[in-house]
Amino acid sequence: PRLSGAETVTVFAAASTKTALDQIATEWQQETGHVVRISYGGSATLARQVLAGAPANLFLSASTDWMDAAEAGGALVGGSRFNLLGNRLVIVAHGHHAKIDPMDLPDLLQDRRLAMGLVNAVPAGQYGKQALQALGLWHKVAPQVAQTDNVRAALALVASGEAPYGVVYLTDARISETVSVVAVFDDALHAPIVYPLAVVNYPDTALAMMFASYLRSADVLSRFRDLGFSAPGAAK
Amino acid sequence: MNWLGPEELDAVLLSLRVSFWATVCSLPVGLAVAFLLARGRFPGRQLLNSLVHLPLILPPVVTGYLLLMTFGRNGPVGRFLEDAFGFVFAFRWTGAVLAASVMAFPLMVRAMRLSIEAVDPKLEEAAATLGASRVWIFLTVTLPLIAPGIVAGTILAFAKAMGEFGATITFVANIPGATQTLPSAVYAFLQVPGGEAQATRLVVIAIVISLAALLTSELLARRVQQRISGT
Amino acid sequence: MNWLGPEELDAVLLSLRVSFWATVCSLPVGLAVAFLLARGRFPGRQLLNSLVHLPLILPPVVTGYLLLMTFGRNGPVGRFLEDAFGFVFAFRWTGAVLAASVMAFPLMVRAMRLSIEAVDPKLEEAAATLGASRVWIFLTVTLPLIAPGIVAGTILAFAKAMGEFGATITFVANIPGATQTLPSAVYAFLQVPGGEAQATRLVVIAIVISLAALLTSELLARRVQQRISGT
Amino acid sequence: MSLSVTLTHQFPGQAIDVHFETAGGLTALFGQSGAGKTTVVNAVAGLLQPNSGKVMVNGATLLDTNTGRNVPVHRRRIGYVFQEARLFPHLTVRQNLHYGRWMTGARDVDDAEIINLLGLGHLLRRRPGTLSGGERQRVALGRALLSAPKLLLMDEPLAALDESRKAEILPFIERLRDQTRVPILYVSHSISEVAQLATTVVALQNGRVTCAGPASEVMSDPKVVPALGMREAGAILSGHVVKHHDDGLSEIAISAGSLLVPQTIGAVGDPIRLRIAAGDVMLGRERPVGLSALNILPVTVETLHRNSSSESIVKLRAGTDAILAQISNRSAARLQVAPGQALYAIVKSASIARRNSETAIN
Amino acid sequence: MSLSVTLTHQFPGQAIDVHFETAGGLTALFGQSGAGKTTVVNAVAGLLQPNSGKVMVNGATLLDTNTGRNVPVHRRRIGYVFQEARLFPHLTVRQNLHYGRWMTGARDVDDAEIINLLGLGHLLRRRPGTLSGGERQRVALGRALLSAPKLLLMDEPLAALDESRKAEILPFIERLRDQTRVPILYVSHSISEVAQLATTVVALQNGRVTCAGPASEVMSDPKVVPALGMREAGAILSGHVVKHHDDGLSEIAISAGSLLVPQTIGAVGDPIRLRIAAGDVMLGRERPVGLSALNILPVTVETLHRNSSSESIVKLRAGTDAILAQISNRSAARLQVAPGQALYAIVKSASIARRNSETAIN
Ligand SMILES: Nc1ncnc2c1ncn2[C@@H]1O[C@H](COP(=O)(O)OP(=O)(O)OP(=O)(O)O)[C@@H](O)[C@H]1O
Ligand SMILES: Nc1ncnc2c1ncn2[C@@H]1O[C@H](COP(=O)(O)OP(=O)(O)OP(=O)(O)O)[C@@H](O)[C@H]1O
Ligand SMILES: [Mg+2]
Ligand SMILES: [Mg+2]
Repeated sequence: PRLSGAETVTVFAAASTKTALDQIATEWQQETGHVVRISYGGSATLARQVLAGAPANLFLSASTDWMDAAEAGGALVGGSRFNLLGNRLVIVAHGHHAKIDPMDLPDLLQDRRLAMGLVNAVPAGQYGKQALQALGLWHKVAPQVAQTDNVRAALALVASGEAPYGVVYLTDARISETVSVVAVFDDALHAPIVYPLAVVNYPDTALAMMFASYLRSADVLSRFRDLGFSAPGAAK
Repeated sequence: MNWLGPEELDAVLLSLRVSFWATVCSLPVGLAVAFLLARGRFPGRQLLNSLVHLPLILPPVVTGYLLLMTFGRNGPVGRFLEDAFGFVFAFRWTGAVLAASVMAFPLMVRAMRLSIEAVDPKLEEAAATLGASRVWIFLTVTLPLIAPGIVAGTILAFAKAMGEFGATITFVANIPGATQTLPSAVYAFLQVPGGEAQATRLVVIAIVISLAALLTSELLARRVQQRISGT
Repeated sequence: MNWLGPEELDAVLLSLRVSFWATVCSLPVGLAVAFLLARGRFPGRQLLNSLVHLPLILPPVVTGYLLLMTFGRNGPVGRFLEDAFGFVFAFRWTGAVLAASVMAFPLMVRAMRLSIEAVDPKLEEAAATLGASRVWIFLTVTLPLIAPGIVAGTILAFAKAMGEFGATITFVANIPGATQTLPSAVYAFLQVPGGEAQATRLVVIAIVISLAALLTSELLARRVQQRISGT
Repeated sequence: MSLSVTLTHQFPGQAIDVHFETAGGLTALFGQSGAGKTTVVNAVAGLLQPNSGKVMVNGATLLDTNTGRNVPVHRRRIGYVFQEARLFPHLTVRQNLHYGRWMTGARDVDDAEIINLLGLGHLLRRRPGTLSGGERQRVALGRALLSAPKLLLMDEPLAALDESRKAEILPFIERLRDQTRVPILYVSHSISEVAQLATTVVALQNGRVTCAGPASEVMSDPKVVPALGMREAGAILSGHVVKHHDDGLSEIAISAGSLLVPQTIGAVGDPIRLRIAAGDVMLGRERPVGLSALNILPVTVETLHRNSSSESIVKLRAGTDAILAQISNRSAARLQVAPGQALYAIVKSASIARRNSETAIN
Repeated sequence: MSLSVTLTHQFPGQAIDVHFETAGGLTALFGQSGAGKTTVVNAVAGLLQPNSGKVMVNGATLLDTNTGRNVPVHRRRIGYVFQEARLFPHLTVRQNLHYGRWMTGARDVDDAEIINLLGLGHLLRRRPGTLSGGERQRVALGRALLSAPKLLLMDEPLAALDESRKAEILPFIERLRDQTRVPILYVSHSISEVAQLATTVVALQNGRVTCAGPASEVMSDPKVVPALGMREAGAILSGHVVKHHDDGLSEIAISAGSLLVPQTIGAVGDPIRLRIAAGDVMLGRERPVGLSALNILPVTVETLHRNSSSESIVKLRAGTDAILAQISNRSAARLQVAPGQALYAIVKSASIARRNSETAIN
């Protein structure tokens, strides 16, 4: 329902936040009458677009690196950056599966595959690699890792049974029926998983500021938590 | 279509619009390039040929980035177009048209070129002896004879445009109602838990639309063929 | 090539291998399908036609998922192949070949089909009167006459295979040395800030290889054309 | 040796309904443009599936729409010289010529003779693309002949050739006709070709047979000639060589006596077919003297057929043979030509020569 | 009204080096298959760029490789009947016929006459794909004629047509030749066509001109005839119509007297060209009586040319005209033919009719 005087705010957001962000944006729209348009994509793509002058008012990244890059490129409104969300990294297995000890992973895998996001490029993959390194498992499992261009694709490999195990975000694993979460990595094993949010240096930042502060409100944050996200930097 | 949300409907309509314009706009250019490649003997012909094939060789994301770098607000061509004509590709549906056109271009050109190369030059000679200038020969002899190639190129381009994703999302992002095409919407659904059902629905719509176009083109091509071969 | 890391070299070599085999393996199938579509009058012809075009219409990720569902270890075809022949696509370079073949298939088939439709059936009739059976007619008359279409289809397939990314990574993931093709490597580099330089290097390699193949095909096609048109 | 064709076929706007049977040899299909000649030939070749029909060659059924029998084209062992050459553009002339041999495995055909006859020696490495029209037709002819066919179909095979080349090829076709058991279906617009070659003539008009029969009968039937659309009736006589004279003339015995013609091939005693065009025969009431014409035959008038307002065809009996003479109505009146009348037929040796098997045609 | 062609061109393995000039009218290109006829025509049309050459039509230079002038094909205003029909497969017959009109904007051509002449009326809605060979050639002919050309190029335009159709078309071409200023370059293998139509004959062999000149001279020169490869020499006589008799004969006055020929078109007084083939002329020492032949001309022997081991060509003077007679050597000896001798030439009226402008050819 577009009211007179209604304005539009455009958000460029990491694709993995879609379910949650869509719900929350809808609620805000109903409350305020303003319109939220959200363009979901990979963080790298979004950052580059923001840098190239995309009509984005807000940028929600799944990676601090790309938020850094956007900031360094002068695309963000100074001081508007804020770590909005966090997430947990888990090991999933195909079908109904008992919990495992991550340390047993190499034995459980044998010659089969461990699905992960690209370990040098996709945030979930990067965090996963850090965690496995911290556990001293990386050199054992590295040859077995099947990397995908996004976490959902990794999850799909497990869901289809192609790979018996995968490392994904908790938010992705939660509602899938064909996979079960068999282990949760300790937050300490990897750099904190954060989804930084910032207002983009694009004409009319006022509404963006308004939506940003809405997102940061305690109510909304708890809604995010209900949907599987954790608080940012909940880790030390 | 009450089982389609307004956003999804937007995506379907946008994809249709983008594919239509991508096909229509690249038709004359594709035809000209196909003609140059099939018949021209000029320096730089192989360069042009390579350029045309580039979007096929490159991962779509790369093509998307190159488009962003070139036709974006800050890109050389993009800035020129905006300054001179106020025309913007980046993050507009027109940009999606451009991305789809570029991606479909090699397919279209190749189909047309094959047809042009199959035209018997003796018929064109005959037209010349009857007083037809080059342009008229092209319009009255070559063009009708390559109709099968044009139909094939058109349908290939349309289908490709309906399915194009990587370059489009990279170049114009995925803004609902503005640049979110069907494949972009499918992508977004696939990125979240439980989105498969919605993605599937959209995929089915894409398939139905494209296959309808395909069947129409087949009918058209058959009729053209019949006209040429007799009766 | 000391400016290429071993992983990158692997990716280049793998991409070459995948593209080569994707092209070679889809050639006979593509030819057969093109022939059926061009000449066959059987029920289900339009179904086959639609099926062939599907990879063009679908976003590549979707194609990748469908391949995974069908040819994966637990997919119906994948399981059968493994049980019957011990043949596995999943996470193997052979899977990358399959993905590339499927994605390139519509392009290849269309080029060949256009050429087949342009063959004058009167020449095939002449061959029949001289005692050539259908198979011989195909081998000695049709096949040489559609050489331009075969060359075009081949180069399109090769180029597409070199650039294919979405379906491949979804189907067989990215395992360095096993399934990490050039586009996957490029994609990975593009996902990290500052990775553009390395990505560019790989893209240049992809372009050089594909254009070399393209130019070779052009030379080949020209020679074929000359043989047919005289001298 | 026989050929039997029955077929009906409906094109949009043109019905074809043809039946003829011949005892083999060379059957000439004759008729105006669009009469249906190529259609008939295509049906015999198997390239056209007629609505209904039956084709038999030497007792073998190639097609019978009643029984559903339909021998595939490539098993019919035909050599088809198409109206357009239809050469394979990607093969050299040599490869085109050898294509049939290659497909049927017939190795026993001597290609040197045919390549020589058709003057193709210097073209063997060329591809058809740049051949001249006549060269193309010669290659097409060679290709069909070299495929060792059991049935030859020739659709205006000599139309693009010059007279001297034709004159070389015609005797070859005659030999084929006489020495092999290969029936030949031959389409031509040239009366002289038909006259020289045909054993049987089938005339088509508008998709129907208007007249069919042995060549000697059809072409000497004055009532039939106009229907055939031929401007030149004529008689075909059979004889045998008696002597080759020193002055370049050959003496041929026919039933009515002997004829002098320019030197022919053929040994003494060999049978020979001669054609005397009605237009080349003069009639005289008395045996003329001091005339350059060497052949003067006593004849009896059988019939007089008024052909047009100015001309008549006179059918004459010479021994057991029939001879036709075309004369003006004024002469007919002046000579008081009437059935039973005894006259002399005067024919130049060159007029016969022009239509016999050695020097042919015009 | 003139046509001048000079060209040299080197094909791999075949050199073409041709020069001829004509005063217009119809120039017949004559020669064996592969002699270079189509090459010459293509160069005149502008479809072949010769290595060097010059082409002038009615004073206008179409091509001159020295000055670099080269009028584009579509500005040459030619009507080219190709050796193969080259019809536009996607257009109907009617559209094919009107293509030239459409391109050149020439609206003044009457298509009804030509469509009628060529018998194309029932084909107008068809597309070329299913036309018969002769139908295709007729459409090609019509298409060229209807483009209102300033130069007609015809490469064996009647090769696929039956005699009766040819007989209808030939007089039309004659009228074109005589009534318009359009020069015609005409390739044909048929002597009778050439004899009837040609103003000038250019004979090619192996890419070179072996003989060129006015048709009446070339075709009645007994020494040239064998070189032309023609099997039939003959004389072309000019005369005019004197009277049309009631019995279907027309009387034509020529320099040596009058000839009776079957009824011709043309009013009394009209000029007319007659051809008498050497093979149709008999010689007699005395004026024969009681003979069916109506034309008996007193002639004088000019030369005797031994043509072959059995035959001679006798060149005779009849009034101011030359007549050729082909007789056997035996007759020549028997009649003691020698230059200066007075003889009678005997010609059937039908023999003349067959080669004159009304009924034509075979
Ligand atoms: N592009 C070419 N390359 C080589 N030879 C050629 C080429 N074009 C023509 N020729 C040769 O030149 C000669 C003359 O060809 P042209 O077509 O002029 O013959 P033509 O007199 O028209 O013969 P026809 O009566 O058979 O049509 C032929 O021997 C032909 O093979
Ligand atoms: N597929 C078709 N559809 C309609 N009419 C056809 C078709 N094929 C042939 N015809 C017509 O049937 C008639 C006979 O054709 P055919 O080719 O047998 O003639 P033809 O006797 O060989 O003539 P020509 O001497 O001109 O080659 C022609 O009038 C032709 O137009
Ligand atoms: Mg025919
Ligand atoms: Mg020629």
